[in-house]
Amino acid sequence: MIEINMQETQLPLKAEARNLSFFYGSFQALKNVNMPIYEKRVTSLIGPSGCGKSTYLRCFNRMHDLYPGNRYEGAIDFHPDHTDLLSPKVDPIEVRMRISMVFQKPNPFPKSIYENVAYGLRVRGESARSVIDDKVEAALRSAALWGEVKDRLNEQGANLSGGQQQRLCIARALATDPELMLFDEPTSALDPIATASIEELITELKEKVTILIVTHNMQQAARISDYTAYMYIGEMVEFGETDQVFIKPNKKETEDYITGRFG
Amino acid sequence: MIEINMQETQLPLKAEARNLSFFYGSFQALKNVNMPIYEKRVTSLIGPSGCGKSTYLRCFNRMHDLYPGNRYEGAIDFHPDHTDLLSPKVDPIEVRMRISMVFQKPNPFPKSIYENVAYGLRVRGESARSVIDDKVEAALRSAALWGEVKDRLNEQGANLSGGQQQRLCIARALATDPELMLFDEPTSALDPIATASIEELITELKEKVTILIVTHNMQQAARISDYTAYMYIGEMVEFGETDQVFIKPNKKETEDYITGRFG
Amino acid sequence: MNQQELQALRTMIVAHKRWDMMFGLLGILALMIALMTFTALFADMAINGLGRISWEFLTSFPSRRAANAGILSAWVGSVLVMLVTAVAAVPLGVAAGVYLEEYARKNWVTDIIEINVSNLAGVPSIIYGLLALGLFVYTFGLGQSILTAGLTLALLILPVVIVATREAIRSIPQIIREGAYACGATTWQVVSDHIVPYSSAGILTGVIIGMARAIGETAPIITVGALTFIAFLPPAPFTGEPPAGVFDWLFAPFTVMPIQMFNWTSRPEAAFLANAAAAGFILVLMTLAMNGLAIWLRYRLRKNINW
Amino acid sequence: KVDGSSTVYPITEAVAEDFQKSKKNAIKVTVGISGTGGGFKKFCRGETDISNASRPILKKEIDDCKAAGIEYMELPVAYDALTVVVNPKNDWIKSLTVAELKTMWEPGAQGKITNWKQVNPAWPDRPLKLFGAGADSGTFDYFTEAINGKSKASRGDFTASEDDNVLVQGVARDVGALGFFGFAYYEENKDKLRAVPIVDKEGKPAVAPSIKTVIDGSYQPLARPIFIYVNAKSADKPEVKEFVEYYMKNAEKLTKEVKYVPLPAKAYDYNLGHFAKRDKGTKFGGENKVGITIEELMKLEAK
Amino acid sequence: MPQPSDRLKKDFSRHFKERVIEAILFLAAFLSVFTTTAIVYILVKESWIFFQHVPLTDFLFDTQWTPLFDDAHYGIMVLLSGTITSSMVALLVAIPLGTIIAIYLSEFAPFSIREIAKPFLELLGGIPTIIYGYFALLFVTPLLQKVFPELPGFNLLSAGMVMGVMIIPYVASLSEDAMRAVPMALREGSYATGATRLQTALRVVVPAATSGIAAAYILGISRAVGETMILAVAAGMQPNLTFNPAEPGATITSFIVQVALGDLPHGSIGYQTIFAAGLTLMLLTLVFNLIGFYMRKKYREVY
Ligand SMILES: Nc1ncnc2c1ncn2[C@@H]1O[C@H](COP(=O)(O)OP(=O)(O)OP(=O)(O)O)[C@@H](O)[C@H]1O
Ligand SMILES: Nc1ncnc2c1ncn2[C@@H]1O[C@H](COP(=O)(O)OP(=O)(O)OP(=O)(O)O)[C@@H](O)[C@H]1O
Ligand SMILES: [Mg+2]
Ligand SMILES: [Mg+2]
Repeated sequence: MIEINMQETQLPLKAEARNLSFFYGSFQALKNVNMPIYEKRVTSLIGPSGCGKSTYLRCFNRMHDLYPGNRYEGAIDFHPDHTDLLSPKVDPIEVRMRISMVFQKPNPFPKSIYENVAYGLRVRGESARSVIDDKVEAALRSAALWGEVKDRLNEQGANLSGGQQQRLCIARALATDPELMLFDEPTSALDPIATASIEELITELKEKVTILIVTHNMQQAARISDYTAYMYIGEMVEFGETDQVFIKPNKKETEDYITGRFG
Repeated sequence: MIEINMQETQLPLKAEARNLSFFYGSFQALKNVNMPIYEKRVTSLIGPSGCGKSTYLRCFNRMHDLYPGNRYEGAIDFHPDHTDLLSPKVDPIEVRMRISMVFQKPNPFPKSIYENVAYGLRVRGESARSVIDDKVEAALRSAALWGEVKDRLNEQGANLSGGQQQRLCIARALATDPELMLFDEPTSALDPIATASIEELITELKEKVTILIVTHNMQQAARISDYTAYMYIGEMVEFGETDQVFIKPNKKETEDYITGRFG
Repeated sequence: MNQQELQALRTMIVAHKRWDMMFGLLGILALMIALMTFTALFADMAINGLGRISWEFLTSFPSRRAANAGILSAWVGSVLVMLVTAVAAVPLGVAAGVYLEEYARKNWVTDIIEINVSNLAGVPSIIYGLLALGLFVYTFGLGQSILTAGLTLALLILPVVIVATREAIRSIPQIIREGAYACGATTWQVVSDHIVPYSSAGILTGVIIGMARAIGETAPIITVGALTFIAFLPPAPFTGEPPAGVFDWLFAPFTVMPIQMFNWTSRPEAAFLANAAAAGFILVLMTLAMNGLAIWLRYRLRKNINW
Repeated sequence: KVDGSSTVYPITEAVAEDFQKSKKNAIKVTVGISGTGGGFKKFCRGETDISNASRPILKKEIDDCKAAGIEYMELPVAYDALTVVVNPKNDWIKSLTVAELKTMWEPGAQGKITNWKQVNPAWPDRPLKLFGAGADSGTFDYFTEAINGKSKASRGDFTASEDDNVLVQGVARDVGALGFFGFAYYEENKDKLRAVPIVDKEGKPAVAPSIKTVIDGSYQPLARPIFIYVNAKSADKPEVKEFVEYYMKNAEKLTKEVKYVPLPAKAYDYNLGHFAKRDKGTKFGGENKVGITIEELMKLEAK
Repeated sequence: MPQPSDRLKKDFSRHFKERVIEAILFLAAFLSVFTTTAIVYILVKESWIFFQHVPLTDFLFDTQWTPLFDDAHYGIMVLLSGTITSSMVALLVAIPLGTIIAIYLSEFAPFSIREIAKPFLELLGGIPTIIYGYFALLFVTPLLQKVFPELPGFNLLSAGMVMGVMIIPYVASLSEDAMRAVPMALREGSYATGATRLQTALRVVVPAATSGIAAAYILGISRAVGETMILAVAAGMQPNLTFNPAEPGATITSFIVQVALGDLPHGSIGYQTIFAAGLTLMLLTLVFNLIGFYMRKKYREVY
């Protein structure tokens, strides 16, 4: 089992995975994962490709519900109301309204840039044009995209460059003021400037929302996250404060992984 | 205009862009780009999102020919036979057979893993099972994927994780022994281990082929490339040996961009 | 790559491109066969029928004298029946397609529905007529009316619309759905905001093909009681004596273009054959006009949506 | 409301057209073509007022009508002369006897009689191609009864079509062809076809079909009457009554106009009388009768 | 913002609304099952009467089909052979031509040609089938006779071929849609390896669109099996037990239409045959569809 070592255990939790297992049909992609997520902190998830990071992330907004044959075990306790996100009694739509997500591949809708960002608001029944206008602009600004697209809000989202598309998706996720945001390698398609601005944005967002981010870029994890978890083949090998995980990991595996990269 | 400063100008060229401009309909995405590509060297292309890196790369294998309304101006001189890659007289298929490409978003075919890699060979009319077997294995090994998939070669390529898919696409591009390989952010979806192995692979490949790579990761550019070009809004701002570009760039803009990131 | 290899490469490409060329020619040829057939048929109808096409032809009722006979009741009937068909078949077909793709769990119920749908596509149209006669006319008491005919044809083309809808929906990348669900959308929101809009081009193809078939059907319509000689029009809303309600026309007796045509083709007098050709010509024009909107819409939609 | 046979349709259509005009569209007449069988089905359910029929009402239908309490008057309206035609290039046929036709068409001929020579050794060695009405039609029933002596008894290997124009095409294209269909189709395609005079019985003269020969009863046995049936209850409705009377008064003229063979004028008078008397029921006893002349028919009707 | 604890409760009104919508959509989908059930009910009910008169063995194994003749035979194989033969011919025309056209339009043709050609192609499906029938009879058959002088004037071949042309839009238009829906990224991947258009089309696009193409084929096949008028006009309506397309033949559908709109009394045994024939056809298409269904399930590709 994993050991959780941290200094400020008194921090309020936003969510907590308890004995979480996940199965794609008969293939077990997550094995008994336990992990706290602290409120208004950035937690990053690192690990080799195929280790189950995306799978784990997608448990939080019940994305796996969309496909038959997927099965959760265990629980994700969501604070402050102690809802078990994985409970069949909990409506996945409520879950997704409170927890938004940015995917690994940018997936703008084949709609205009404006409508892409406004979508989350429309889903929530917002129809006042002025409110939507404001939120769209704010979200696009936060996603460092406003300058580039402000004159072409009615163009198709797909006409943007790869990086612009990803920022568009971030803006979409931001527009609805979620409590927890899931990022699945959000900057893998971005250039350094955009990456920097997204990182900055994440740091800013921390004031308001809790963030769980999957990244391959260990420097990024080191730079922006307060906590880091290292996964390996479906298991949570190590979790701790970022500094501690990067500087003095408890596990040999973690160290190997990190140094194999940093060394 | 850009200044090209380098020490070993005597190096043989593999290709050379001359006054290359490119238009998406009426939108000019590349403006008068001049740039040499040296044989058996790695040239990397950096620049902010939307500056035209992908557009530039896709000129080399005439990908833009697939869409109506796209227009090239200028020339890309391809050595040793001095073919102008952009000339309407030159067959784009010939160009693509000699120059292979790995895309920004992984795009495996809805076929088995094996068939995905074998595709280029089949297109070339290869049908001997043993030859294909060998080449597929070699390509998968080079792409650091063999270990993970050797037992499931008949599974669908789409069942792999994002990073695995990208490596699959690299294997596909490798299988046909191209003269020049274009990589459009090949490691943006990869974890550090896979990234390292791809970087290693690129370094190895240098012995045989010329490589042009777009990357957002400046450390990666610094690590693997011999030459670096910095683009900004369709223009080639600076081109030079990597060390020189990163340590002592000629242009203020380049320095800003690099330090904005490194600092 | 040395000159020799390059030469070999070029030879191979030339060979490959020869296949390409040949297929291109084959494609043009195949297209030509299809289009020439259409043109030939259309031109033939035009040559034989054009002499008969006039304002009078469009505004007269059937008559024993070929020269006086017109298609007023027929084309009005066809238009109204098609209206009912479209209004019934499109929402039903799309709803069924959406259900099967987005809601249904993949179990035996879905399998049965799926097999059923494609099976229905192969049921001869006359059987639909027999079914509708029993069901709509006698059981539901809708009478031998425009409504019955429209619903019958709607049943007939439903499989095409459903299949087209399903295939169009299937081609929407999963990642788009995920994006929408991740925004907190309910299934219905995903369907109405994304699935249906993005698949509408494909749905329209199904509608176009289906409606083209429906407008040319005779046998089932005769079975449910379409007439051949009818010298009055269905009541327009709020006209006539006593004033008709908005939907009275739904229950009016009627005839349709193909019936008029079939009747004329089987008449001995040559003049009626010209009438039939003229009616055929107008029928094709009607099909074109009816589908024109759908075709234009599809054209617009397909330009915008690319994965 | 009229429905039924497509054979009778042109006449009824013509009547309906003129009737509606004469009433200044005050009365709405509709005519459908769901076939004699389909027409009777609706008729016996009380859905239509008048049924067009290319054959007399049959047993089954009589029973149905009776069960539903529907009574009706049977009114013959015209003759449909079945015409036997050959290709104009056929130069070996001058006339045909009923016996020769029987050789060609009887059930036993199936697969055996495939050559003109087999019918009559004097005829050339040419494949014999037969064309005729579909087995579901009144025309077919009548023809088989008249020629083979038994309704529906026929060989099966001939080209059938509901659409007589198709048969016209078939015969017109094939030198070895022989077919039968309504007189009107021959009239319209005289340039492509040749009608064969028919010898009814041994010794009688060969008679070619024409309006005259049909009316005077010499074209036998291939002239058949066609009917309308009027629902007795509907006949009390003034508009139906007027329509039927209009029908009988104008039938002769209109029948000719649509190229059918009218009955003699007095036959229509008989019908009117009939109709006025509400003389219900069928005179055919639920089956087809063959080879009746107009005279006989009138006698029958007068009974 | 309400208390989070409230927010996460299931929203009952929304949940209810979703359920209602799902139920409505389910009903729409289930309509097809209902329709089938109703059709099967009608067919079985009427066939039941039929099979009380005709032993099943006769129905299946007799080699003659003359239900309306005096000497009645009920060998459904005869009609089945006609249906299968004509459908095969139609498919041999429609599937290659339709697929080639689809590939051509989707992968080869310039944008403008594609957008113009497709609507016209779809109009092919909107031409009344009787026109196709005459086209087969008067144009295609004589043309074929130039090549094969032995060909009879009415045959399954020309009818089937014209039917094939008629269903081209089903195959071509729906397949083209399916191919067009294949993401560009896949094509780019293929072209980037140096593939030609044809290689890309055949090796990447077509396999990726298999499910849609198969659906198009199945609709096309179904349409061919259910087609009526073309065969009624051009194939001769001659019940032959043959799988040779160069012979005349009759099919189940043309038989059904002919009888349903003919002069036969409804409720008679001859009329009842159409239900037995319809049931057979339904079983036949069911077999086709089951095969198609399992094939598709097996080969469905995801992207
Ligand atoms: N739909 C699926 N069905 C079956 N197995 C799956 C499916 N999706 C992913 N897997 C498998 O589950 C494991 C975890 O996949 P996951 O996508 O979570 O990896 P990841 O850590 O996100 O990798 P990457 O960094 O490459 O995105 C992998 O072995 C993968 O092959
Ligand atoms: N198909 C297209 N039509 C019109 N404009 C386009 C198209 N594709 C790209 N562009 C525009 O061309 C410019 C260059 O795009 P390109 O994809 O080359 O950027 P990039 O440098 O690769 O960016 P990234 O790092 O985000 O991938 C951008 O402004 C983009 O919006
Ligand atoms: Mg992942
Ligand atoms: Mg790019």
